[in-house]
Amino acid sequence: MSEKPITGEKRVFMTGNEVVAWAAVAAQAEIMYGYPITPQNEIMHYWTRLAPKFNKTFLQTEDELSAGFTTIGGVLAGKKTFTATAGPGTVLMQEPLAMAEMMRLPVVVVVMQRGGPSTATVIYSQQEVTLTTFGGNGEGFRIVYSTATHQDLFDYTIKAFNIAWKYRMPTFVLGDGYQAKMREPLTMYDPEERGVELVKPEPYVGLPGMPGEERPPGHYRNTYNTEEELNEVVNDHVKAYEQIQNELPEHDEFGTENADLVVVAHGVVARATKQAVEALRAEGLNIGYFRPITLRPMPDQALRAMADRTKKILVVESAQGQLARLLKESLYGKTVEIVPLFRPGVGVTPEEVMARSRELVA
Amino acid sequence: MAKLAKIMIAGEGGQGIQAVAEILAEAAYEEGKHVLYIPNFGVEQRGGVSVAFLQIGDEPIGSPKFEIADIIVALSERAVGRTRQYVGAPTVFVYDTMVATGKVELPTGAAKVLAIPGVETAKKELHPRVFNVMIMGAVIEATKVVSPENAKKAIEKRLGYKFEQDPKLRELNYRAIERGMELVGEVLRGGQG
Amino acid sequence: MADFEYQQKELKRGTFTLFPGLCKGCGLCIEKCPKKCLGWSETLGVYGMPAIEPINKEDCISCGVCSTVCPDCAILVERYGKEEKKKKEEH
Amino acid sequence: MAVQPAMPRSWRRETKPHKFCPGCGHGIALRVLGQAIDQLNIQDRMVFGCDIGCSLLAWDFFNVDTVQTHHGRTTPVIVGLKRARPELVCVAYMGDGGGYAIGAQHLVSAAMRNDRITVILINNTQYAMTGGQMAPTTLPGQKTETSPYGRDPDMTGHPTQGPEMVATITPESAYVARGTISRPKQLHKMVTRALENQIAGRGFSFVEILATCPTNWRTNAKNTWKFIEETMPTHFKVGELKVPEAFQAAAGGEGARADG
Repeated sequence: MSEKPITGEKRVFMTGNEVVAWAAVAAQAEIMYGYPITPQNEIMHYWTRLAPKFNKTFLQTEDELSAGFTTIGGVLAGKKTFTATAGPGTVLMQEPLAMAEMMRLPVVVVVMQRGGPSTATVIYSQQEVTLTTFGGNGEGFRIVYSTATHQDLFDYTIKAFNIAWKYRMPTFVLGDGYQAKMREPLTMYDPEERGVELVKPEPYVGLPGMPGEERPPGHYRNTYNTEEELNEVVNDHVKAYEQIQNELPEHDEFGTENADLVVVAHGVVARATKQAVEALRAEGLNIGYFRPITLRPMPDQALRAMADRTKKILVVESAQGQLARLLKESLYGKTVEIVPLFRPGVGVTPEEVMARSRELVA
Repeated sequence: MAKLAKIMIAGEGGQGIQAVAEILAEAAYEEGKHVLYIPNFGVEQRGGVSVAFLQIGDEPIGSPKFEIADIIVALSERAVGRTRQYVGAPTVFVYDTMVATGKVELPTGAAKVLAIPGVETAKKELHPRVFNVMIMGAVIEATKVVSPENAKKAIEKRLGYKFEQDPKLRELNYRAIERGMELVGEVLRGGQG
Repeated sequence: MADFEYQQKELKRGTFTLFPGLCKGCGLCIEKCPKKCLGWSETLGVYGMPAIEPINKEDCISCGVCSTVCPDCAILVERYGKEEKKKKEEH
Repeated sequence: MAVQPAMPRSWRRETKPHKFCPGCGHGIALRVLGQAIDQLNIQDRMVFGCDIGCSLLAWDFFNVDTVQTHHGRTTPVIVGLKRARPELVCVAYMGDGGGYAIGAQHLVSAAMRNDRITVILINNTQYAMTGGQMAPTTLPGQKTETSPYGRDPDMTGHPTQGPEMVATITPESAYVARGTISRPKQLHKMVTRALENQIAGRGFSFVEILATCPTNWRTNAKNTWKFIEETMPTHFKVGELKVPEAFQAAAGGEGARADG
């Protein structure tokens, strides 16, 4: 069967995990490798139901190390492959992902954040930001999209495959337990019908021709003999990442013109924040909203411009300052006051954001 | 935010809480409303209190998490305890008369606290299996988030294949919705709380 | 592609070729030779250690064991064909 | 034309002499593998995966597409590759530490799933690249950097019986053998069969190869041979452990036996 899984625009009502599976199908992903961990399990459940209908496959591996490394194998073979994980699974996944960074492998990973440290809870947390952006023993040569809605999950899962294969960088869709488990409406579509070009994958190995005679053999490694050799490779990566930093950052903002306060949040927390800021603005308060969509690279330029136009920033997150750390790095040298509203491992309500915001502009 | 209904249904595993929430969510979605449904928090997917968080409104829904629910239906002692933190001034708190109020403290500060004889009515008048559908009727009456007709359609969509085999089941389910609505209607009119 | 330098010796039953640029002087071949006809050479191998050479040329039966146990493909043993054998005997 | 060394066609001459130490068994194992690649004519549809540890030194060894992975993770990379491109012949090449310690779960799981890949594992009784620490395969009483008084099996267990384990957990279509670099002809047969079994799509194929490590064993040539030919076989029995019927039929009932 090769019919398109989705034709036309289709309004649906489903869980975030189901959205991801559909989006991966729509993005023409070919193989998923995965290992069970809540709250991402249903991505595998839906994928295994959809996959055979569209000539796609799945392998349940023995652990997340294997899920990451088999995904790498699939990418080397030239297939659009992906995996999904969470929490302690994201920790184990850092080993293959560091390898993907070093070898510039376009693996796509969907992270549905759990609470932490360790096993903690299975829902609503933003405590995997540091791990997803800068995990591994490297420099964070990764691309991370933090989604807030089911529409985001669909759009950015498709985008993740395109960006990964275009820039040859490991690319993440960073959701959370809420998004994974909750149901809300969204519009699904076939990306090509909307004019979104799907970047074609290319094999690293198994190319035509006799290696060493008709073509050079593909020799891929992540171990180097000398410091200089490694330094050269890393410098190349740095250069490639500079291009990414110029081209990729995405954010959403409103009301940041000469604001008394701008509330910054990402992912699911941005929903409560947006709701709160809208309500406060309706009351006549001069408060703005800023949501980084890419957490790696951060939208540095937009953030710095915003910082020049505001008196205070309130950072809201379901973690103890993981977003704030990224934010401070982006705003290095700016004197704007940054005030935290950290709720690690627990959700944030619009009421809390409103209350804190009122205090800050009073 | 005015027209947004924040609903919380809680009970023991096996009481059919999530099925009710799902049908309600589907019905509201089919009506063209904005809906956000979260089945459970926590690791308590096995052996814990089953909780459904449901938001239904006319505008896109923001935060999935809310502080205060507009309506809470708690169907066991543990469920009463689990939902208490979501009770506030606007909350209509509905619990089943089977809940041993001696064992658990009912919330204070709600707009209304209502007891409905759900388990008992289902057992005596209908069938224990449609208890949850009756509860759905209760929620519909208390919130008006969907019309009874659309709720019936949603049930039809979900259980239609069973109704084909046994049309009596359809009637039983429909009666359960109506009876649930009546129960809440009665207590609301009775002015308890 | 550069060729490897080699030293070739004509022995009773075949030619013995050593590629000093590949020989690391491990000596596995010396120990494994069933006729004990290999020994250390004046020539240095790739890591500056003595390479090997046939020292008991008369005893070599060109069995090729030395080449099959060489981890570096530094030894090539080629047995004479019938023609070459005849030529040798005539001399 | 000048006389050429008898390197397999699939070897990459530009990277020779290879990076392994003098007397290292990897060279013989990789020559045997190269010969099998030539013989089966699979050089242009092969992927060679090597691990961390000494095996990584083979990252540019062949004129074959090669991926060097993380310690113990060559198996899942090759599994992922093979699942994505079943037409390729995929080999995971690793040491005893990578296969039996840090990557044991991958070896076990790939074997149990009967993944159609070939795993070649070099057993030289210790972690060689990192300087000679105790490995799962270290012999009782053997001195290593982390068992300076000799391995005490009471405290640290007995040498891993890898092929025996793999043979136990795989179905009949798997091929499992233990060879030694001291018998290259027999080893050649085993490696060839391990590849053929994959090419035929039958099942998981596993060859453990007893290999020399004079550097860490601190042995001269004589004692190197003595250790691999006399000492190691007292714990590691060389021979085929599992041969699918197809091979037995083809060989007229004769497999490459222990003395082959």
